[in-house]
Amino acid sequence: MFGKLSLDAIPFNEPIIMGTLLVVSILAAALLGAITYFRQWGYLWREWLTSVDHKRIGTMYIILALVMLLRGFSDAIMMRAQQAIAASGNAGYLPPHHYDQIFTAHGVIMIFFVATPLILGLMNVVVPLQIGARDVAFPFLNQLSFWLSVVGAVLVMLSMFVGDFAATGWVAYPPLSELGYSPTVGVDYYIWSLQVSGLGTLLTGINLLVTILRMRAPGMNLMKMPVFTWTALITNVLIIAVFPVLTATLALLTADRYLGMHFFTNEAGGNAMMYINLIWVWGHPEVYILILPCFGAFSEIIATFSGKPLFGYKSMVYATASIGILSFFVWLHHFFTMGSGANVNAFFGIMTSIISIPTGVKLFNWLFTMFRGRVRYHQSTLWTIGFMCTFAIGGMTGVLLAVPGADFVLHNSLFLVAHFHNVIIGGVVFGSLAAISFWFPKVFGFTLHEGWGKASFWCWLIGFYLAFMPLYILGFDGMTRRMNHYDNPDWHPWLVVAFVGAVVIFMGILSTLIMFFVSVRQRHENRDLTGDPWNARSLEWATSSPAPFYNFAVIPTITSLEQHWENKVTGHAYEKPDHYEPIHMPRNTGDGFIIAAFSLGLSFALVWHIWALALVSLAAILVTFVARTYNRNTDYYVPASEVARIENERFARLATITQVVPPSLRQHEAA
Amino acid sequence: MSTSLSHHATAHAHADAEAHGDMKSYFIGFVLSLALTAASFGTVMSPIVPHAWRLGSIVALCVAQLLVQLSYFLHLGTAKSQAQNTAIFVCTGFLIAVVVAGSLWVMHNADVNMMPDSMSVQAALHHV
Amino acid sequence: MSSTTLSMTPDHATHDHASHDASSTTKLGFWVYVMSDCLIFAVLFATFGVLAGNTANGPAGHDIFSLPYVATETMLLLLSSFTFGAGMLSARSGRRAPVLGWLIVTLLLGATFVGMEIHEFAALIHDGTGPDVSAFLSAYFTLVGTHGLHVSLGILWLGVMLHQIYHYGLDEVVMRRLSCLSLFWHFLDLVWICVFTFVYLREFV
Amino acid sequence: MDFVRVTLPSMYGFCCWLVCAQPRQQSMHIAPNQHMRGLPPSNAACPMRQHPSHHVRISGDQSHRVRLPPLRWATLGVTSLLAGCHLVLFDPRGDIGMQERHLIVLALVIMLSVVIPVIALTLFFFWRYRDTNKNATYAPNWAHSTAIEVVVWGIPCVIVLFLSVLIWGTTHKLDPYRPLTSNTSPVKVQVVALNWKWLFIYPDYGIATVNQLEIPANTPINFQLTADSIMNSFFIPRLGSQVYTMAGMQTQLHLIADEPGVYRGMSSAFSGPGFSDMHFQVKATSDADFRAWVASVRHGQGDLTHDAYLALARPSSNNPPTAYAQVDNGLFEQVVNQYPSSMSGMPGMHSAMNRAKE
Repeated sequence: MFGKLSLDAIPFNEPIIMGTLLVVSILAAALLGAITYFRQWGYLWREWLTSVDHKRIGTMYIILALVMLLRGFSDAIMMRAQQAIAASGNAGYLPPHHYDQIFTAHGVIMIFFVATPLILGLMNVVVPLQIGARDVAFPFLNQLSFWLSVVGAVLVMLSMFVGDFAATGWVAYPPLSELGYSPTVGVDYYIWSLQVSGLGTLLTGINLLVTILRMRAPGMNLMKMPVFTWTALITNVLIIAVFPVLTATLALLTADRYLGMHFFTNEAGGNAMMYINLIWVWGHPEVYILILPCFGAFSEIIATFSGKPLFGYKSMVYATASIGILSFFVWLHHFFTMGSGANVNAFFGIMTSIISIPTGVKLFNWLFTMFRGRVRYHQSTLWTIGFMCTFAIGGMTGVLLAVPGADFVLHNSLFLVAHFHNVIIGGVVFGSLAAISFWFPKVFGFTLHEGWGKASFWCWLIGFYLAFMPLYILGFDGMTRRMNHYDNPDWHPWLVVAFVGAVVIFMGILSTLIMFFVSVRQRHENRDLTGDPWNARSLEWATSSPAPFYNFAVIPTITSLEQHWENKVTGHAYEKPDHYEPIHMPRNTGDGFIIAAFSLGLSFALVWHIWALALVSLAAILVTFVARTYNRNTDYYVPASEVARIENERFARLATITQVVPPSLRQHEAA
Repeated sequence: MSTSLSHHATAHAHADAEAHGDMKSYFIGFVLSLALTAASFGTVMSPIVPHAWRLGSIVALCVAQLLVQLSYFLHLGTAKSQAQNTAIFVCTGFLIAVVVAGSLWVMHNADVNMMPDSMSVQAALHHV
Repeated sequence: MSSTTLSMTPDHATHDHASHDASSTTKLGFWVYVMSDCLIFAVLFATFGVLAGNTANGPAGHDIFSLPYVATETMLLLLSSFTFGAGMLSARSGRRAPVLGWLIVTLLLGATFVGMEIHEFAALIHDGTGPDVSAFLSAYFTLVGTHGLHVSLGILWLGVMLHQIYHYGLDEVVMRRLSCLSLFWHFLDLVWICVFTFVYLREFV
Repeated sequence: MDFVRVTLPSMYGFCCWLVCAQPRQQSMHIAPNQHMRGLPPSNAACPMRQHPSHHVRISGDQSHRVRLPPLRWATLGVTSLLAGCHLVLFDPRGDIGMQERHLIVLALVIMLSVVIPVIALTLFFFWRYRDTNKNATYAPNWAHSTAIEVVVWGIPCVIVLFLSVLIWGTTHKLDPYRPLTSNTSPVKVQVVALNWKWLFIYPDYGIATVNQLEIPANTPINFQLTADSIMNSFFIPRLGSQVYTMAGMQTQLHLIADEPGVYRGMSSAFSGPGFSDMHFQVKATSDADFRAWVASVRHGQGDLTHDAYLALARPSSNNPPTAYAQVDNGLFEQVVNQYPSSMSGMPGMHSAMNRAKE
């Protein structure tokens, strides 16, 4: 009845896990108790769990990412501690079978449940606002996609306390990930959490692509679209192009493990190299999916805080598009050393070096955006400068690894580990934290605390260099990745420095959390009354902060690339429209949450081979989905009077501010 | 309520009839598909086509039938209303070509490089 | 969403304009989904291409395939494509009864196709040449099986649509979903054309 | 803003300290278990390791390195600055490793010539055009300059063009499947990656060892590699390239040790719980010592029969270095062909191998 599930699935003999379970249960109990005590369940269900508003779904994505960042980072610091101790005969505190699960979970969580939700959250919040749309094209699908990602994250967290997680590395190469060599449910947890959250990401990709293609404000052709929306467009094309490859590849591995097939097994003609090939056909475009929205965010931030339009908008767009196309021709640089022929290695090496051209161009364009500007030292500008310096180093080591001759000795070394942390922390983490502090007021109506934001930046920056420059050096010293213990005393001092770096990064995360806490406490002093706290340029700053659920009372007509800035300069910003139309908005629904809950039941049942529960959950999903197709009451009209009431409040507030448009702007108008 | 709506739908329907084809085009598409399918099976099942030519011809017939289906049933074409779908299909086709051809090239090259040495299997058997 | 909202039916014009956009947006979204499904089949075809020769100690393709059987399956699917097209035409002219007729025929043809496929698989497994025998058989079962699964989902969807046509008539929402289903059904034909060429016919070249 | 103005230069200085000034490592002492750690006894002065051009040229042709004199001196300058002589990859002991080090340094120099100005310019612009600096020119609407666009696209294109030529040449030159040109006849070694230890078979001498690779110096070694089940990667950092070892497949690698010494070999592809212990010791000796070693192994005991292999193949780690005086002929081919993928394979053989192992 319970398939493979039994009481001894819970690792009672692992003190570390049992301790964590205790702490997590206490925190969960405290959280649920507080919600019950303050009687917030109704509010949560009405306003958040059943919300289809793209801004709320985007916010929830980012909350999910920050929570999973804590779990992913604790894996990281446990590994750093283990490697700092386990030198020359000392076995450290983590036996291999636990350590191997930790580095696999670290990779999976950081890529799929921190970086991906961060960029999906940012795109969800910003894209509709930047193109003058009321919501995404398919609001219900958006909600369903989010809750599917949450189910994936819940599965990974569950695997810690019930059963185990994969101990194969985050890309789970066969034959190690096959049933013969990973007999436990670990790899199954890995497969089903990635299949469920991967489906969510694919559906979001389709959703946002159609939103960008079809729901731009009248007059906004592609070359008048803000740069962040351009990077989002290319990102979503990449998501749609490669997430099916991930789904299919994991399905083949599932067929091997569940139905005894022989796609990647050693026996009966399986070919493990095909898995390696397919997983990286998805793998490399995936890292461009993660980085491109952050490039877009940096472009918006550097232009806003330099008080100048982004330098070379056209070449930024061409660079982004060429990165999108070229990213399908480079995947083999992840396995130069598998034994492919020189022609194959050389082709992919050259293609990988070619893709560094558009990336280099983007860096130069940010540089010349600052040139002859008035750069304001806001925290997101510090993140941008930290990014530009760190990413330049990361790009350099990347091009070095693109040379097959160099990769033959650097492959799978700590040099490689330092490289991809360089570009992911330097790019995606710095980019997301910068974007969060940049667009936070647009969602919540008040700005984030500057002091703690900058403290977080310096801790992250110094912590990063302390943690990963030693790894570059260890890579040159021949240390490979995923080592539980080592016997070479030369490596030990560098690994201690790396551990110190991890502690400093922890202080960075702590500062970010404190920043949120302090900002919420001081929200009344930092209210954003005009809706444009940074005197920014693109359309999302034309509406009020926090943006009303319908985003724009009247959809603006676009004539320029930087419509909001243009309006400010020509004095047409914040003009009160003469009359309002009823607004067609989607209705909140619990269906997305319910279907996701059933999919949690389905995937947990599949992991533990509880076939009855699996069938019941699958049937429940189908029934809920079909039932929704019979629901014809999925949207409503906000009466014009209601819109007028909200807008009048806004314009009343605007009237109280003496200089809605900064005086510096006015001079240009006169000049 | 539904009758007025469906009446409305009919007026609406005529507007984009051309874009979605009519009975004649469906029939032509069907017959063409049948013919191409028969040709493909015939190529293989009957001795008419010499062996050397067979693979090439069934691939050509397959591509032809795909184009027939795309234009007659899926209504892809250069007409304005279909342009976006056609463009998206062409991009996906290009992407599929890259993924499939790239994978086959990489895997073929890898299999050739990983082939066990000249010592044939029989020779190894001899030593067991 | 905290504001009080009343559902007010606006005048006809704005409603109609919005619904036309909604239907073409939905069709674009569904077409993009179909393209992503193409990618899944691309991976399955690439894997089949790589593993087709690995028959290990199992049979090769030409030992277990029967072309007449496949030809029949192909005819069923082609016919179902035609009947679905005819159904769509009568749907556009707003006549409910013929639509139900054509679609029921399409459903039966599809069901027969899936039945034949299940029969073929069952026979193979019964003869001891199931998917767990060799990489070639795994790739064959998975590629053809995934296509069969898609046809079955199409049939399930068709069943729901038959009920919705019966229940709601041919309004915009039903027409929108029918045209999405028509895209899906014809797309299945495209995949099957590649399947019978590269999986079955290639073995007998 | 002074907080930023103070920390900015210090941050930049910190980066320079990290990259340039390598702290002297105290690991140069000669410890008794020196051989265990695979660290070569090197003289205290540790002069910048000269490129072996003055040695007897092993790899015949001279054309393999791109002749750019000024860049070459910059390369050597940066090497001594950047690497210090104790980092393994910057202090190789094999010709393949030498060429790869040169390639790494050359690529690093090219990239640094772009990255350093970019970082410097970023920090400079960030400081120069700060909003409190009113005498810096402010061009609020300047966002386009064709000249800059040409340079911005041009420089990376030129660099990548040069890199591509470099990649094409060196990838073919350093292809692990390419036999080394040398006038001494190569020694053939067959490598089998077992679950968490290495088996080395010397087919021409009929002997085998576990976790201990003896090779003659200045002699090309032709490796044929496979794995028993889980994938690994065969890597000797001091000697150069690595290559994957996979079950049912045979990969090749050609390395050479330029001088006698004891080097560390390892697996650099994660392969399960015993992965961290999967390292072995490479001892490069003179030709005479190698022949003496082969003779001593032949006279020792240990017979690696088919069944002995199956017992050895069972998962274990930290296997002490052992030697086998005799080896079944064709054992390596049997291991490679234990997973037949097509009808022509040996059905009987395959099931016998696996059943015995369970």
